[in-house]
Amino acid sequence: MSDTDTLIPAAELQIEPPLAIVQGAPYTRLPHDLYIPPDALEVFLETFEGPLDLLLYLIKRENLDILDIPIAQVTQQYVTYVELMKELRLELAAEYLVMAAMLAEIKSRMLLPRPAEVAEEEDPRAELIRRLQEYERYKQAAEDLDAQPQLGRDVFQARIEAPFDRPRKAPPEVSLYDILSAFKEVVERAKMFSHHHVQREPLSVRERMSQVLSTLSAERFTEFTRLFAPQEGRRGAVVTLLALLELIKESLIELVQSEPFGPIHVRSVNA
Amino acid sequence: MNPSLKNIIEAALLAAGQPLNIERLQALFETDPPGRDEIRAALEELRAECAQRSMELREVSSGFRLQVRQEFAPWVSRLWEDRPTRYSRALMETLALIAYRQPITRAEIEEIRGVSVSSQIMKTLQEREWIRVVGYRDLPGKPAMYGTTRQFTDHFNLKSLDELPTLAEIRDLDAINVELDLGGVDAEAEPDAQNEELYKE
Amino acid sequence: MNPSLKNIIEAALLAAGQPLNIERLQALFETDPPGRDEIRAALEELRAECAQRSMELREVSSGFRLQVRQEFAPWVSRLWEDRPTRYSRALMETLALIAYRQPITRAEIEEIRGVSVSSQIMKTLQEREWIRVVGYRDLPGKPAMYGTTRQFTDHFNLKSLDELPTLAEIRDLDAINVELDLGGVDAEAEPDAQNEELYKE
Repeated sequence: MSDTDTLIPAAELQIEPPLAIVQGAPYTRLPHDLYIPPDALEVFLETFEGPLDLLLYLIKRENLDILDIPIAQVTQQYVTYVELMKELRLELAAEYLVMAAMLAEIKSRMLLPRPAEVAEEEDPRAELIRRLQEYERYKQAAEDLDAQPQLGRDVFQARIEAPFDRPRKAPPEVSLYDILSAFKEVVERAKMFSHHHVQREPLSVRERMSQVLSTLSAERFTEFTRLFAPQEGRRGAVVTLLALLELIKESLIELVQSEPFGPIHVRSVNA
Repeated sequence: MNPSLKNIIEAALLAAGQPLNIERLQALFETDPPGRDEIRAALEELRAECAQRSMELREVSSGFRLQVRQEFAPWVSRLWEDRPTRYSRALMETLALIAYRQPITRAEIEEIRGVSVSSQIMKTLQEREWIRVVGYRDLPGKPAMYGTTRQFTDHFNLKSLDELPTLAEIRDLDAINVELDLGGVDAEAEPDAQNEELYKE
Repeated sequence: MNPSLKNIIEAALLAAGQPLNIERLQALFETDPPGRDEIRAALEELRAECAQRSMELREVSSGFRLQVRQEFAPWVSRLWEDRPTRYSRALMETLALIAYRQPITRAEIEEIRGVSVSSQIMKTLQEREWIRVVGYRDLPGKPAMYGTTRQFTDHFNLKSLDELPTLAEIRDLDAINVELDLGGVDAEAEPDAQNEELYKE
């Protein structure tokens, strides 16, 4: 699923408020359905994850198809619940009120007579249906995920003692040269800072980004250091580094380091 | 007893207490490490042998793991006083969205869920190391995009995200439209092309 | 599979990661816990079954545990063998500044490096006994000044700090493109003859 899919709804919302379909079932049965023992009310309302969840509940309870919902009745039911919530949990109200407004708007739009050709183009409920369906599938996905065997809840890591000596971890080896080059690096960097001297890179970072991407695979990780060609010298390394940073920023690659100071691995990200 | 390759692997997996991948299994041998195929064959042998036992061999993201089978959870979970954490629906829904829609920003999660996502949830998921920031969306404020980690797939007993349960299908608007015909006011409403796009996955 | 008492016990021992005594094994059963004799019999069964496997059942002071057989030590102990590690760039730069600019305070190091120096780095260097506090700067807060130790000069086979190469000498090395060490050992960087010498101790 691409990023743009996610962004479309927001854009749509701005252009056109959604339309709903809420076939609130039998309006006449409403008062009866709404009766909840007072002491259970708060718990009951807390079980909703938000306005979409509440709407789904109302639709499901009436055994209605999401696609076939009379807006007016469901709006009425919805508002009744929101009123209850407002009394009990004020902080929840805002998101619910937004939805109530949306329902009211859909209702009013559906009551307006529309020219035939306009009606062909849009159904004011479509956006709400889309959102409800979208939410419902992830609500289901969350339940499915929760039902997966989980480590420590359903399955357990087997672990037994290995009663023999473990070698002690030796400290890293350091050569004098390592210290010298570290010193040189830091001194040079300090100089660069003090002169505010930034050199333009002769090599193109963009070009390098493409090169790097073409060598990376999404399936396998590539060792970070392999991306650097020693014969290009420091300049080349800087360009590669900038290219990598840019690629990370654009989420085209990911870096993984499995332990502190361990080797860094890179791979391209599947869009 | 004779340390067969299968038994060496079993010993290592039991002692490690965490999944080991083939490279790490090969690294158990100082000289002449067995080839990947040999290791795989021995793992298969081990898997078959476990059929009659209380543990099973499972391949998850970070490697192979010996784990106590789910059937034993009723007894094994009594070992610990604390019940395993039950995660809230809000957290699971957020996690599901990140798993299925990654990379995804917090605002995008909120858009789909219709409610704000608490910082506490994001923090909990990050502390569990189930999610991490994988990049930044090129939008004002550069919002972070989240993705799942190897620890996530390991925890949920998955080898990769491909093994996640499939998402429910969304009926497309054509189908919707047919049913809409039942419903009064908008009987004649027809989806335009743009709407149809929206429903494609 | 049918969870036999033997298998339930095996499952618990594998998951517990610590020895379990008979009472704790009985406590796995909510109702009708098996008697001590039954548990003992099942443990015997488990012990016998393990004969062909990489683990064995042992009774230790706090109860029963499954453990890896001694024969597997040569392979299993390699799990914990240190993989070659390397100090971070931040640590190396800190060490270099202390070596070349001693006595120096942490704030001064931070000023030159342009980033803060973690306490962990200072601790690691002190634990390795390469640096020590050599005095306190006459400034508010009396910050500690660090210098290198005798162990440091010994380790690098120097008679005194005068023998540290000069910056000019280092510049000569610049021709040698080895400072590509942006991360990890430059296994791939092809060292020329001169470099190879530098990396040898």
